[in-house]
Amino acid sequence: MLSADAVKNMLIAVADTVIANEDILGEADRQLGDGDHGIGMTKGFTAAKAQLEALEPTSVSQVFTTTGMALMSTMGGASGAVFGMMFQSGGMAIASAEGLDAATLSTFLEASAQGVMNIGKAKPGDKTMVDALVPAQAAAANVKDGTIAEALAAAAEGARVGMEKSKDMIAQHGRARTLGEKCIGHPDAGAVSVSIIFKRMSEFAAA
Amino acid sequence: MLSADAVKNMLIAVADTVIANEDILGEADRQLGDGDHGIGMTKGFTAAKAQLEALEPTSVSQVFTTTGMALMSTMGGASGAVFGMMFQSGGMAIASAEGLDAATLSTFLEASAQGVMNIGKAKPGDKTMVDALVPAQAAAANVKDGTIAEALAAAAEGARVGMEKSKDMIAQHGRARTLGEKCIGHPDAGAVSVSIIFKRMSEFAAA
Amino acid sequence: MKKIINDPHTVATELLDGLVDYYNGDASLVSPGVITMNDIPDNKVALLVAGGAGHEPIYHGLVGKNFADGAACGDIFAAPPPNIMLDATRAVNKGNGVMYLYGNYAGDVMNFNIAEQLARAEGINVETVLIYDDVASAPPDEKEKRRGIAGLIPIVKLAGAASNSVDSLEELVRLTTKARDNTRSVGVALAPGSIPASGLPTFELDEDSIGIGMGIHGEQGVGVEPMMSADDLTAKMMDLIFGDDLSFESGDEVVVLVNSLGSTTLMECLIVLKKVKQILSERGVKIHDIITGNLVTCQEMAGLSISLTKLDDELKPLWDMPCSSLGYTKL
Amino acid sequence: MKKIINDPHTVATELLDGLVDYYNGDASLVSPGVITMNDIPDNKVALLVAGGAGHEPIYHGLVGKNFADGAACGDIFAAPPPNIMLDATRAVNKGNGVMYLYGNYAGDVMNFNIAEQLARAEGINVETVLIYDDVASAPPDEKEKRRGIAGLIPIVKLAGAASNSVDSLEELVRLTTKARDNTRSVGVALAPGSIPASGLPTFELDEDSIGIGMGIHGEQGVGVEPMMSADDLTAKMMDLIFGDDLSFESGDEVVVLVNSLGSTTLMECLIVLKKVKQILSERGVKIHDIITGNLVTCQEMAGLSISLTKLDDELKPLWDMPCSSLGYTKL
Ligand SMILES: Nc1ncnc2c1ncn2[C@@H]1O[C@H](COP(=O)(O)OP(=O)(O)O)[C@@H](O)[C@H]1O
Ligand SMILES: Nc1ncnc2c1ncn2[C@@H]1O[C@H](COP(=O)(O)OP(=O)(O)O)[C@@H](O)[C@H]1O
Ligand SMILES: [Mg+2]
Ligand SMILES: [Mg+2]
Ligand SMILES: [Mg+2]
Ligand SMILES: [Mg+2]
Repeated sequence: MLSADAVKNMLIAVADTVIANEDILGEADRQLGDGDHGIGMTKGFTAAKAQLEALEPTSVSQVFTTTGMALMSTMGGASGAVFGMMFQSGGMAIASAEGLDAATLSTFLEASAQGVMNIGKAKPGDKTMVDALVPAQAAAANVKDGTIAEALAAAAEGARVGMEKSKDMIAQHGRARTLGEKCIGHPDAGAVSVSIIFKRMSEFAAA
Repeated sequence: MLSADAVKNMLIAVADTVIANEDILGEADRQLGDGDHGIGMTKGFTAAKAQLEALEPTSVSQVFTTTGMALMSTMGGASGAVFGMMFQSGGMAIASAEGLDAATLSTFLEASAQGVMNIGKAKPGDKTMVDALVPAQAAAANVKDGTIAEALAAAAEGARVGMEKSKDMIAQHGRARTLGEKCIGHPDAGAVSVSIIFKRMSEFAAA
Repeated sequence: MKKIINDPHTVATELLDGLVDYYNGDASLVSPGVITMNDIPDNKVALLVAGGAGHEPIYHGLVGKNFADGAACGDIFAAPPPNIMLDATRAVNKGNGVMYLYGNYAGDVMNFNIAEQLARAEGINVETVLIYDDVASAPPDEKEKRRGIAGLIPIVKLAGAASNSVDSLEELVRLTTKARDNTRSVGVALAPGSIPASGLPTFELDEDSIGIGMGIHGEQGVGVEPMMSADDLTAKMMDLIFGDDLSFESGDEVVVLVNSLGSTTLMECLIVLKKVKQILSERGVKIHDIITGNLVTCQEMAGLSISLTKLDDELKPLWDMPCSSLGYTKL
Repeated sequence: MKKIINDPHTVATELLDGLVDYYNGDASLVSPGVITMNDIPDNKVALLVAGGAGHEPIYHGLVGKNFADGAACGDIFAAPPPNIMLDATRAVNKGNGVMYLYGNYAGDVMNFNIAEQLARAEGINVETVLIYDDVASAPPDEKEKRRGIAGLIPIVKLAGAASNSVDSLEELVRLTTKARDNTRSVGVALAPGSIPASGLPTFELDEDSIGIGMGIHGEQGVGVEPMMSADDLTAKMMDLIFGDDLSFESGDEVVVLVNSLGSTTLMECLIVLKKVKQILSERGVKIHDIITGNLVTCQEMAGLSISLTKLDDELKPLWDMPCSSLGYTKL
């Protein structure tokens, strides 16, 4: 089980990794969208990192909602709402959790995916970050009884596979929608972000 | 000596020829200007022809001023004023003439060139129709004592040589001015018009 | 793509600073991304518009006298986040409620729905009217899928007038909803604009093609056709409007908007307007007023849209009320 | 070059028809190429503007309330002939004289000088004020060689207001001359527009270059430079204006116009405006009012211009008079 402080450090590490991947995310969005996903995520996670560093967390829930609010209040656009909600909804669902264990992660991810789909109306298969988030949630649900490291490893692998699968999908939302068949072969940029986020969490928990 | 009726027929023939050369004039203007000189001259000479055909002329002066007014009132732009004035000023200078002989042509051309330079402020060498009109006037002045056919032949040759020389000039007026050295090698479109006009007059008088 | 900017990443904040300068004392930047009029009267029912930057003069350039009280402005082509919308809500709220009025785009709806909830939690009375005037973006029975395009101009103008004459938020919502429901638009695209940050085109289209009904960011329309004459194009666009579920009959009175999306010239707009007028005359539809120019743009995109707003006895006096903003001024 | 037109050779007449439609009963086409307001009062000192088409909204789009009484409109980029100007002169003349106000271009001067003589021969009292605000087109001691560019907007606006308050042509000429002499502009070009008849570009310029002081048809400026930031560009343009013979000192009050030549966005105009304001503030020059948008264009040309008009106690109330036209409306 990860303490609130550990989760804080984990999310700071995630922020650093997302920021370090700005160009990769931008390039992914450039294939299908307007190329600004790296800029947007960097903006959001720079703010999140600053707020997390200043935080003396009283709960894991608070760490996640702080991250969510930081993303939501600085990024703007569809992705600001979606990525903000990913942390915000998940965080609110685990308000009473003492720390982050595999079961809590599973609760977090279920609420997270639900929150994102509620606000964004995207379904799995629409070629959005939902296609990485929902498989991450499903994979983590399968190891509810394992360690948090095992659960995060499963989530990361689920997200990665989902992101890979998004390559074969035809976009139903945003600018990529008008590309039709042409978007096949490229992963969704938001799905790449989700995959990067869980990969880093998993690495943190394993270390 | 050409009668007013003969001058009327001569200018109708000129109008037909100018109209028939629309594409050549357009192409000349396209090299250095905006490509609309053929369109403009066709518009002007179509109006002039219609007015001349309806005219029962009482003097050669009237035939020329009718032509000048038609051009000036339909073409617009710098070239409408310039080509209108070419016929208008010349025509007004020969108000008392009984017919068109070599001396009258010389008077006409002197006033014509002066009128154009007064209104347009272009000097010889500026790469405008003045560079065909002034040599036409000078050549005709040398055969003041000849027949009208000889005088028009001289004017036509003067205009042609002047038009050819305009190829070597650098434009000082209009759009071509910004081309600088690049306009060398191309004749001025208005000079091409002047040359065509006097060539047709000369052919008419010789026939 | 050459542009007269300083830094592609700061264009949105810089243009907003310039916009406040434009208002020259009449409006202020009250917090980042939020521009409001300086003299909103106490108890006024407030009108708040919002959206991404890059489509100037909308939305922030619609702040003005008898127009919007404030605007929340996002980055280029991106809705502002909920907290900016909340800041704007607080700034325009004078105790009698705030109406949100904006175009129906996913990012905007997400962020502003969150803002609406946050504002309500603070005790501010907020209602939303979504603008979806683009008939080419979804069938009439799926209006909630339609995009908001240039028809937002007459809608915001009428809402701005209404907001200065009503005494309740409910009444403003009613009148604005009527203005919205009485407005239909259709656009065409000839060439994309460019994204300031990347210089890349917003979409692709053949040199000889025209996208009928295409959205202002390049969203799908009803078909790509070979380029055609202004008259044929206008007739086709008017047919799309007339084929929708709002009737335009003899005796009806309308406001016409011919909007350039950027580099399409006023010359072209006027040539289209001529045909619009002829088609409306043949139907017996009376033109009460006309707007034309660059009102809802997407950078230097080429294309235009036609919008019709049907007026009734309640909307007409609202239309006739003078107003003033960067986007549209009426004497 | 795709354009929304019917026939490249009839764009000028079609757009004028569309313009009359735009005025929706307030103005009429009284003879070919001539648009005038319908309600010019008897004995009004008349203001007539004129020029070629293709630069919309000028000049014909400046006809309006407290603006120009009429306009003579030529073909694309060509002055109308003298007889059209004469028809326009007759139409706006209400017995108290007509002032011609137009940009200093050879074709315009030639045709309108002839018209002026013809009108005078008919007993109509005509005076001319030439607009030459472009500081980059000739040195201050050769003003008669300068081009008229976007500064014509404040000049015509002030003249339109003056024409509704003076009782003699001489007084209108005096006030307009003062407005003209108090106005300076400088433009920059990024990319050409296209000629409707041929589809060809109006001039050529490298993709990475900017023409400082270039005219709106591509006329020579003060130099072609590598593309630069909006702030540097604005500073350079302001230096050109300040380096001219009209002083702008602390305490002076000015109207600022940032004009897009076509496809340059309002976003860019606002970013430039921000810097203009900063530079003026540093000098202590007070901004009385601001205009920005597509006012003097050359089709979809990219580029913009900055104009400053210095107001005094006589011009300021004229500026503050409301006015309305397609080109510019002030509440
Ligand atoms: N409705 C939605 N539901 C879920 N995810 C979405 C939705 N809309 C967009 N996204 C995600 O946002 C990503 C794009 O983010 P970004 O480029 O930052 O924003 P924008 O699309 O405004 O340029 C997409 O790749 C997708 O994963
Ligand atoms: N100031 C002037 N003096 C004499 N001729 C002129 C002058 N300005 C233009 N022209 C003539 O007009 C011609 C261009 O005519 P045209 O193409 O019809 O008009 P525009 O230049 O308005 O497109 C030039 O080739 C030149 O001979
Ligand atoms: Mg974006
Ligand atoms: Mg993007
Ligand atoms: Mg021309
Ligand atoms: Mg020409």
